[in-house]
Amino acid sequence: MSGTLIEPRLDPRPDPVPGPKADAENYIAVEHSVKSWLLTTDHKRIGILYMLSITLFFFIGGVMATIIRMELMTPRGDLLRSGDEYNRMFTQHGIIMIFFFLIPSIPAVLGNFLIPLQIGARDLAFPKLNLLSWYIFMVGGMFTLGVMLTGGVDTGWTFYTPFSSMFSNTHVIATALGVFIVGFSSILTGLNFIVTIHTMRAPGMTWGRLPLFCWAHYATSLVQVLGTPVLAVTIVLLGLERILRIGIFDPKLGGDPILFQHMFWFYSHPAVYIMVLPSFGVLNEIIPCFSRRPVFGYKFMAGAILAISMLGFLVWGHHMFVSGQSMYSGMIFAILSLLVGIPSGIKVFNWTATMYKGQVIGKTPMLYALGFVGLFTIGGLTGLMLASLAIDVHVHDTYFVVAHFHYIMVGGATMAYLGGLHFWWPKISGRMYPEFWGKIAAMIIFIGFNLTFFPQFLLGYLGMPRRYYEYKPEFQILHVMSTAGASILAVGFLIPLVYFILSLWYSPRAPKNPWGATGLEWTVASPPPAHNFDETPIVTEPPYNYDHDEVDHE
Amino acid sequence: GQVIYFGIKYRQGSKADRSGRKSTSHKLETFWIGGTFVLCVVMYVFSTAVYFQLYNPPANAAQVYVVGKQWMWYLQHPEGHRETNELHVPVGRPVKLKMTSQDVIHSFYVPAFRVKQDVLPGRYTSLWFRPTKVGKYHLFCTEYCGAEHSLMGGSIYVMEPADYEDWLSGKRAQGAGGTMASAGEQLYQQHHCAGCHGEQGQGGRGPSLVGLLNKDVPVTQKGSTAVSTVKADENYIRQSILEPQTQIVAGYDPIMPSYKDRMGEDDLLQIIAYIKTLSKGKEVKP
Amino acid sequence: MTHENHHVSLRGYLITFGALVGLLGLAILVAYLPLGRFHLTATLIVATIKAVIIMAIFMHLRFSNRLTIAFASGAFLWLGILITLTLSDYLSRGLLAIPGK
Amino acid sequence: MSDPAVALAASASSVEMGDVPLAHHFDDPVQQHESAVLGMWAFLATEVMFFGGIIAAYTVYRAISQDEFAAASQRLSPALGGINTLVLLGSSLAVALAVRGSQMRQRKTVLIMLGLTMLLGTAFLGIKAYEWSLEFGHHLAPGPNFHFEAEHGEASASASHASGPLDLRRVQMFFVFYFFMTGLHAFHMIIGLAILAILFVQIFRRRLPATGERPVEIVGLYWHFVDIVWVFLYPLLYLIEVR
Ligand code: HEA
Ligand code: HEA
Ligand code: HEC
Ligand code: CUA
Ligand SMILES: [Cu+2]
Repeated sequence: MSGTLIEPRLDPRPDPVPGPKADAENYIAVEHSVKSWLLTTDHKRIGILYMLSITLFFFIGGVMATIIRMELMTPRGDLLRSGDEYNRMFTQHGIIMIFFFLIPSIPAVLGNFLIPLQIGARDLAFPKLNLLSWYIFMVGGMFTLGVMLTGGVDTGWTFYTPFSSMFSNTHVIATALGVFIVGFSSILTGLNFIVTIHTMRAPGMTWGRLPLFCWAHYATSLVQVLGTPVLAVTIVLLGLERILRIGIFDPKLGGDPILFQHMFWFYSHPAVYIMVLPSFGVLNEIIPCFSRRPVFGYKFMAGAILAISMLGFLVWGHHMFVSGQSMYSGMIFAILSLLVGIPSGIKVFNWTATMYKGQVIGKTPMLYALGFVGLFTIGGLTGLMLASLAIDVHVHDTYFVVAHFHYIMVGGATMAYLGGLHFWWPKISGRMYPEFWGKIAAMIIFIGFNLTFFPQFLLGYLGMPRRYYEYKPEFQILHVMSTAGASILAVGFLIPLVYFILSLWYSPRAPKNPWGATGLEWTVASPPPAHNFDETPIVTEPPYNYDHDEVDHE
Repeated sequence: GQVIYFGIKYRQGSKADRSGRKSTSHKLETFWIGGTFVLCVVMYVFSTAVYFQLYNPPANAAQVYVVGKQWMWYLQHPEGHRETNELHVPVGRPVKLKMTSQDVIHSFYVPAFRVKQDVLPGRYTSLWFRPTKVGKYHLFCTEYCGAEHSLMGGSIYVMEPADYEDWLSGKRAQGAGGTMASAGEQLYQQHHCAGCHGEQGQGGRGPSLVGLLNKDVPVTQKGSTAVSTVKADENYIRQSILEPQTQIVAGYDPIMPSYKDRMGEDDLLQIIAYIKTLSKGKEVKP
Repeated sequence: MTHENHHVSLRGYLITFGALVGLLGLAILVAYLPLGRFHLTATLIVATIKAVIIMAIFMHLRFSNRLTIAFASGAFLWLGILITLTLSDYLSRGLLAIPGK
Repeated sequence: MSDPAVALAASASSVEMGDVPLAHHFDDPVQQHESAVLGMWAFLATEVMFFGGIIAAYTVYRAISQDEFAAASQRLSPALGGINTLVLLGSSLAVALAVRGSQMRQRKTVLIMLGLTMLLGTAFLGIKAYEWSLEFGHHLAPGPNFHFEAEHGEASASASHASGPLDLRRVQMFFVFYFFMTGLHAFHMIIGLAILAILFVQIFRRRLPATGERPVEIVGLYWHFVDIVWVFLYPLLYLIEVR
């Protein structure tokens, strides 16, 4: 993509020779003090800071998930002392995983690290704002963790009124405040990305040449900027009602609880696309690279991403089909929700088509990518079932829904995040990861995942409601299967953690471009120098130019 | 039926996707968009039609009123008698429910009948079903509503019309048999008092009820923090059950729900009679 | 956005201000008319005109590139989505003879 | 989104066609200016949605309880609100002139106009505070002390729409929104004033060049936005139906 051509190499074996660049140049080596990390404005270092923090949150959320699963092994409540404790557990699991892990995962880690590199810029448009976002994130995160340690919250991650505003006697306000704070971090990151992608592109990096990873982040950022403030104001209203006991949502005080749901989902449905669009971006880089083919239908891919982010704002009512919303709006939201399937379908089909007649190389990132496509499709199609009114009436708020969103968020987005992490790990750390263990872990995760969540589809279909501390004995077999799967899954998630850390010392150094991939980020050393590019690159080629004869001229 | 059909169809579809059978023509994009659109519309039309049926009750349906509250269901038959967490209906007669909640949002869900509807405070929502097979079916609350959400369930008994008549007359006759206190004990279990006050009143999240009668209880009045002492006479107990929030026993959270609309005076008398037996020094193991 | 400055003349600004004040008067006038339910529409139209004027001239949107204009109008479009779809629920409640639907 | 995208793509590719690769590193003033302005607009989009959320909630309740909202709104003073609108429009003009001054490199104009803006902004807050104190005095603040009686008797409310007595909870709801919306707006004003003050001092001390239009322009954009919010709040809250 840059002036220097990269020969697409079919040899998947990484180059074991240490990169020729002197260590002192790269962004990790320029300075070592803790202070230099905490006060850095380098987008790469901020990416690393995010990576450390969200990993922490992921494991905290994971431990909570494990406790949930253990509790659900038996129909009676036994592990946790009361329903209250269980309720706090899944609430905090949901809040941590969504607001503190998945929403910032790909954008704040990989996006931060890669967007400037991919568009040929030295940094994001507002580096200080970027650092500020991280601090806001940490303040919100630590605050929320503190609240959870000192009593927690039990409203479900959805904070439905009037339970949350008038009945729950846990720390609703404090938790909401934590989420409120972290929302600003999300907004600022999105703002930064939007401006960066608009104004910082290297010469020749036209919109038609922008890597789809950047397109995906651009769309994500739009959602963040336009959606998050509504969540913020909703939370403030909730807080006001709870503190001052003045009526806004509580029917006793003349309010309408459904309004809260409207406002909450106006953000939270688009938020699911904040979580999944960046994964699309990652996939769009990995799949062409390991299929050795230009991505199929670039324009449609970019268009689909934008379409999803726009349509995503029009469908929130599908969470409320049985809530007492009018049937007519149920109908409107249902058809709009189904329409989201069309651009999503474009993506899935185009990935498949990209692989078709390519040379598919089964490296770890590609395994994750394939896992994503399969699991996302299942998750997405069950999403369509949920969007079909009559089906939703039966399975709403059952484990069917739980399975649906874990398929997309764990099987989809988390897998994509891991895939992306493997794909760019050589670039980020300057070291290769152990391929063997990588593949093993990917397989374990895939198997464990399906064992955990597939039974939950059945559970939900049989009528097992969610957020249940105790359940009817006939559901036990499937619950035990799910718990067994979850333990396999936990092992699967531990392995990469271990080998990523070990690889920093024991793995061979990574060359500039171990995968023979296209993209500006692969033209700089691994790890990249602090200022990214010695000279602003000039882009002269379309993206994903893996196949010189078959360049997509559309 | 439809659900299973879609489920199987699409799971197979996803496998097909993974094997990558598509060709590379650019016209495909249009085809995909068109194809998925058609599928969408088909799903939509079917599901919406069913959705409307699901909520539009037939004219001859019998009306049952439902009140949800933390954490129980309270149902009243057209004939006037009430049930808690249980509903007996004759097979074949459509039933429509008119529902509301006293506190937070609940959701009335009978998986076997494929029906669900949130139950909102301050508003009526409705639902109907036609029981077609005799049996006992689960009733769940599926909108998260607090501590005992997972226990807020019960059963729907679908009976042969004859059995139903028997049950009805039995219900009418009831109240004659059994002492006040044993009826009270039943109520105590039925209303889940045991959830907080222990199986035998020994206490838990709520204070112990053993030996309560005529004891001096330290309480705080609503809206203040000062502790005062009141004598626990029958009136006090009655008020504690009907309006627990007015006087809170010191050291406890004001979590006890009000039973104002769920216990008649007769019920109250019975339950107080039962609590009295507790004070007579019924031995309770810790 | 190129670097040339698009000066609006002082007079231009003053005229704009005058127009805004005039619209304010109109808004108040409209409020006193017996329009019944149409007050909302009427006053909102006036307010929107005012907002557009402020954005176009005071905020230089008239001289900005299309990108900035897109951002500005996009924000209002989204607000429109929020309000319309939410209201679609409230206004269509009770159209069917099914309680709660 | 596609139009500006195409436009930008076109301009970018024209650069590519040209011989001289423009140095597009971060410190390029054009790029920096563009980024800052775009960033501010994106931020304002966020703000629109922030106020938008609450305006949506307001709209819903107003739609389902029109009489209550109309009756409650009678208690506000359109005159005071109108004066405030005028004051705020004036301050907007002042900022616009400050920006103009900075574009024309007239340091003195910039300072005077910024000063005027702050003066008008403070005046607005003063009037607002006075209004609030009146409303508190009339027990219109939501909460246990809230007290409301339809002014011209029940008759006036039911006369127009004959829909029975007012739901006082919804009347109170109007005041919840009134206080929250105006409070939030005032909060934005205060932040704006603080930023203006800093800007003023820095320009005055020549820490910042008055001629550098960027900071003045950015702050100006924010201030105009706050003004626009009020332009909507005024009819929504004060002018529902004046009798
Ligand atoms: C990353 C997260 C994510 C994503 C991407 C999605 C994507 C989708 N979701 Fe999901 N969803 C959640 C996270 C997510 N969801 C969460 C967290 C909840 C629960 C919240 C809670 O209550 O706690 C939820 C709940 C939820 C509900 C409410 C269920 C209920 O509570 O009753 C519904 C209902 O319509 C729904 C629908 C959809 C749809 C239609 C999509 C679509 O975007 C899916 C599109 C994808 C495809 C369709 C697959 C690929 C397409 C093809 C292979 C082509 C073939 C297609 C056609 C035939 C059209 N979701
Ligand atoms: C990004 C989002 C995300 C992620 C990644 C996960 C991950 C997991 N989730 Fe969760 N989940 C949600 C988002 C997410 N979840 C949300 C939003 C809800 C709804 C909450 C609500 O209702 O309000 C929910 C609810 C939810 C429920 C339903 C609870 C209920 O309704 O009663 C269950 C039950 O099985 C569950 C399980 C799991 C499991 C087993 C994992 C696993 O994938 C986790 C695997 C990870 C680890 C296990 C950590 C790594 C390993 C170690 C640290 C090893 C050491 C530890 C041990 C071996 C103990 N989740
Ligand atoms: C959700 C838990 C909960 C349930 C269910 C519950 N209680 Fe209570 N109860 C409490 C708590 C906590 C207190 C102490 C605080 C208070 O006075 O409100 C209490 C107090 C009381 C008191 C006053 C006791 C004293 O020592 O002064 C009586 C009597 C009582 N409950 C009876 C009942 C009866 C009868 C039922 C069932 C019909 C019941 N409770 C159900 C939690 C509960
Ligand atoms: Cu009632 Cu859950
Ligand atoms: Cu959704």
